[in-house]
Amino acid sequence: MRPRGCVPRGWQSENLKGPDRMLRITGGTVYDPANGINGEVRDLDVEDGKFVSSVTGGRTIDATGLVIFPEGVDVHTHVAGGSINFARAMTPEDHRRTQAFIRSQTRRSGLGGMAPTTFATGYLYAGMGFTTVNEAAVPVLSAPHTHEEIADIPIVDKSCLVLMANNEIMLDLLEAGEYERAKRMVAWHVWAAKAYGVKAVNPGGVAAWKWGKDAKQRSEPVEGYKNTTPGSIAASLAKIIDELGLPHPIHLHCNNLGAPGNVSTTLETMKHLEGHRAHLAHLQYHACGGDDWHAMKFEAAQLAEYFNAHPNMTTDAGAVLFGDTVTITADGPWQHLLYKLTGRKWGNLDVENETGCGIVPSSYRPSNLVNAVQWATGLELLLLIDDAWRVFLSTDHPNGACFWRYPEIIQLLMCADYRKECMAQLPPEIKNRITLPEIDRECMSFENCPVEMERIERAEIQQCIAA
Amino acid sequence: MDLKVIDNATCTFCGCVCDDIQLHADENRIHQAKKACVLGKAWFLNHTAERKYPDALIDGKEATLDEAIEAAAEHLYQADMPLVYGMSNTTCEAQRECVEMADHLGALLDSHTSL
Amino acid sequence: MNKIKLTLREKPVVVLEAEVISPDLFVEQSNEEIRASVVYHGKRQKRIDDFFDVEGERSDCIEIHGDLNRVRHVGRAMTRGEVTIHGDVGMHLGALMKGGTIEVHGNAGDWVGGEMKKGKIHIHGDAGQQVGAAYRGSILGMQGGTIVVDGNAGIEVGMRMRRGIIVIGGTARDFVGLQMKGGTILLCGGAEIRTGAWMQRGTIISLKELALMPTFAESGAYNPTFLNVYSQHLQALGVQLPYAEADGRYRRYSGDRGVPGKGEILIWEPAV
Amino acid sequence: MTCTLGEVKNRADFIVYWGGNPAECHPRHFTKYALMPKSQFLPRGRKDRTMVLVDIRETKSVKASDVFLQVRPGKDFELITVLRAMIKDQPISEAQIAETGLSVEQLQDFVARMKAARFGVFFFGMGLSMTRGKHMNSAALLTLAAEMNAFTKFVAMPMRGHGNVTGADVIMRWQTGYPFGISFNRGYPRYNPGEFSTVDVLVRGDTDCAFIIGADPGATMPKPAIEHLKRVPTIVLDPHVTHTSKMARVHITTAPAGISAPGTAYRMDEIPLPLRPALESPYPSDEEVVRRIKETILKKPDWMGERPQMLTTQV
Repeated sequence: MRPRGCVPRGWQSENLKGPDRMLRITGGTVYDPANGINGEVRDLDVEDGKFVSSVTGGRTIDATGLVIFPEGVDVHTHVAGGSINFARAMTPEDHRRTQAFIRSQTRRSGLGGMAPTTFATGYLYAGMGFTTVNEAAVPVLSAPHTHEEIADIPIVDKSCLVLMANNEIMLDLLEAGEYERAKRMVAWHVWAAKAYGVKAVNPGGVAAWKWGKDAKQRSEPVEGYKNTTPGSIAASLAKIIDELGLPHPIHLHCNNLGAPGNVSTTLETMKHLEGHRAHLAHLQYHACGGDDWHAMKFEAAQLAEYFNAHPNMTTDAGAVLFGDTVTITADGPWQHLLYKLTGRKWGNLDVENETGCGIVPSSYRPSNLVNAVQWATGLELLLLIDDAWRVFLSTDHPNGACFWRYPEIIQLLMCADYRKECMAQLPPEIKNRITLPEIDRECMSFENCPVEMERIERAEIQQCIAA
Repeated sequence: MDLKVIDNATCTFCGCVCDDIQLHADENRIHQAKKACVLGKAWFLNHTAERKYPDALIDGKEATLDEAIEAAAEHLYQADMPLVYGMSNTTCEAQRECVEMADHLGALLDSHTSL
Repeated sequence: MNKIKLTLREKPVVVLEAEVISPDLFVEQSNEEIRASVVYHGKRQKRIDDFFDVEGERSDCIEIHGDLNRVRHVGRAMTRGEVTIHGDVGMHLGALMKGGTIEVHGNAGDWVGGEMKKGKIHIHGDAGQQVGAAYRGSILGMQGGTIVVDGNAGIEVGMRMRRGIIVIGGTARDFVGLQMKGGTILLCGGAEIRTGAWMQRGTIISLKELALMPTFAESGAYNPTFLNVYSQHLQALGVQLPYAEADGRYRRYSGDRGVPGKGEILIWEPAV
Repeated sequence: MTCTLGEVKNRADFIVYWGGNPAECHPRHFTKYALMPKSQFLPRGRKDRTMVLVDIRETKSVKASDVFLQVRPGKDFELITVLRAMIKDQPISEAQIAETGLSVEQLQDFVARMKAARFGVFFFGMGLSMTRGKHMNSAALLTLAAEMNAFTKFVAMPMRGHGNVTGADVIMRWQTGYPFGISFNRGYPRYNPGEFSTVDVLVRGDTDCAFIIGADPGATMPKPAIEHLKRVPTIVLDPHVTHTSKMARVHITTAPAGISAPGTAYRMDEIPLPLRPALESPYPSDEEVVRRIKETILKKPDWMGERPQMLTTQV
């Protein structure tokens, strides 16, 4: 009985000897854009985790009637740790109405829904052909908790990013001009949290939130500081991360999330980051034009244009799908605003020396203009950014939608007719606010696969269960 | 006699879970619990490593650990609606085992919180 | 009329979860299919006929005999037909129900008509806690239909209810109409404490004096005209609601100001 | 609406203990986390903080407080609801306020202090959560804290007793989605306190075998619950032979956690901390014994039979 990690990813392990190092997958329909394989039925041979021309002996998997494609990687999701666990506690009504996984001899029981339980998270991701998920927000203090939960997510590989941009000790060091010490601080935090990289959420804004305020402008000093601005925090962190040689660049959640007019903040931030690698998280939420909620429009085209010209950047879409979800982010100020807008339940969890995390159950409705524009913007970003290697599919699970709804987004990207069908349900005022109707591009799985392929060079083949 | 000193020991008596206690212990008992409060001191000093109780009891009679584990498993397995309860004064590692066992048993699972 | 009769033969040792006892299912099932329906005795899957004698088939009229206080979820989410129980019955009777009627000649457990949308439940004995209430975390409790309890009821009657009528013939315990959002609760024998706590809208009528929360304010005494209509409606259910000015009047309280809410509590003051 | 104790230590200038007696039940809460520590934002420590104690009687904690509000027993829920109204400037009459055992002036002062705070925190104890109204009393205080965020920063946190009860809560949540009161009898977790919570289950006699670890219900539960425990086979794991052990069919002695068994425990603010045991025990740890019982059960034929992988509609 293997309750945890019940599908052994044996062929990848260096410890295995003899025939266990070999694997043969026969009869599957293979899609591999990087190598120009478009729906061929063929056999694949794997030795020590790498494709080879042939193997003798070892295990054989009959994949007849199944699709074989590169693994999915979710670069930005919230599946483990204090905040998602707080969200689980807040939404028993959702657990009751969602899908239930019944325990078997090899699987633990679990619940899906807006905030799935750890075991269900692993089963659901694996069922979609994902093999790697990245928990995007870990306060260093509760990192041990996050890792305990991660240990209970079966099948997929997990990594996490440690939150840094509101750490008072680091802000103090930057304020004092102690750059080298700040750099060592970051290195220590990455080590202590056993993280893969660094996430910066609403730089300076959360620190201010702890006094019930927010950092709105990128160029104004953060509450309690003289020189340190949100922009300078982001730029310093990007530099530190590049110098430390971390594999993942700064993972930045810009300020003013979801607020009308924040596209200017986002563009300004991108300029601050020139010369460094950077990953801009859930870009959809940072693409709002207009001055207030009524004049709100989205500026995906403008962002995409800048983005296309700057190869130092990667991003994920933070797409939105209509339906119920629970929003959970380390951006406490935005959550409080959302609570006031929706009047629904609200949870908030502040952790010393870094984060304030808000949790609000909410729904996205096609009849709501702002939601409709958000929906379109997420798709526009995925369609308008030319280099598919630099834009990732994400919904910032569970904020924009739950991760197990990714197939719906993929359908929307691959089929312009289906998009038109969905757009017909949007309110008429949406015209002139979005560019989606003018986009005919269809991301064929071959031509420009939208599924993440960051690690395709060491692509493992994930058996995708057609059902 | 030299006492073993353990720094930053953690007290689990109350929900504060103070993790800055200094313990001075020999093989059998803890002699000092520095920084601990009255309750914490009593908690640390009252436990010993002595064999005060039998390993296990079945129907009130002394039994071996193996026998008791076998008997416990059989009772739980045979029940139509077993209950797994408590989990306050124990470690997270044991709690995880309890949840997994309850899952496999199809049991009721509850902690002190519901009291 | 064609009827299905279940008689409890074997009393369950632990809880018996029997959401399959529902007119929606039985109406299409043969006697053999009904007998084979899966019930859960604790964690074990059993057949209905392990516990019940079953007479009749293909009917949405079900009659049950025996002490069913360990049998839960009877009539869950039913949309039609009749269920009559001669004896006590366990939790979640008629929970999530959308139509039909349930009558119990005995007592019922907790969550009678929990989150129900439509239909009618009549308990001739006492009911447990959370009559017509919301389950933990749900925003809405009962959203329509009628529940009549001739005897007493436990705490949190009509918690978060949005629409519908609940009548408690005896005394209710604490938190009647907790976080109520609409609908009507009639308390013939009064209630213990915290009646109407955190109510947003809706009406609680009590024929006995109530100890109210400090966050309710008295706002006059009158004989609301809508009560005539209500009274006639309730008469059909066998409930007498006084409304004539000659008999007395209602003191009106509004609240709960802690929310702040616009609910009302009417307390009957008989003419001297 | 919660935060870590470090946040309280660093920032909270307004601290309310409600229905608890930290001086005697959580003695180091004052000195280590909440009241005394100096911090960057509160450089003068205790002098920069205001402490209000709300309780039904004078306890030793009163001495540590700046303001003591003696609420009439059983009126906590009413008092919190009155406060909810007062922060929103809803009119409440003097006579109505008097029902709570406190005066208008006392409450006006309290509300003014709450609103003037930069960072307020409510700690609530068993005096609130275990008295009439139970979870609704805690819910009331959490709601008040949430509503106070319209004016200033406010959080609320339960003062958990019982060692690692927080750990149980946290683990059950990530593995099952629910914090307590769970049933797996349908093969997946379901939650319903009142139906699946232990005291109710035992009083109604809904179980036919009990496994008890790290608790002594024999000493704490109501009599009908204990009577049922005596009727069914009960298995107890405990470092001592307890009241419950004496009525149990099987008792297994285990090493006490944190004294001689290693592992992790969660603090009341859900921060996991490692245990550093000082003694070697002659007994096995809880973890080892539960694992061995589980493994013994898993060797027996699976009782569940054929079930679907997944259900889209739950019961």
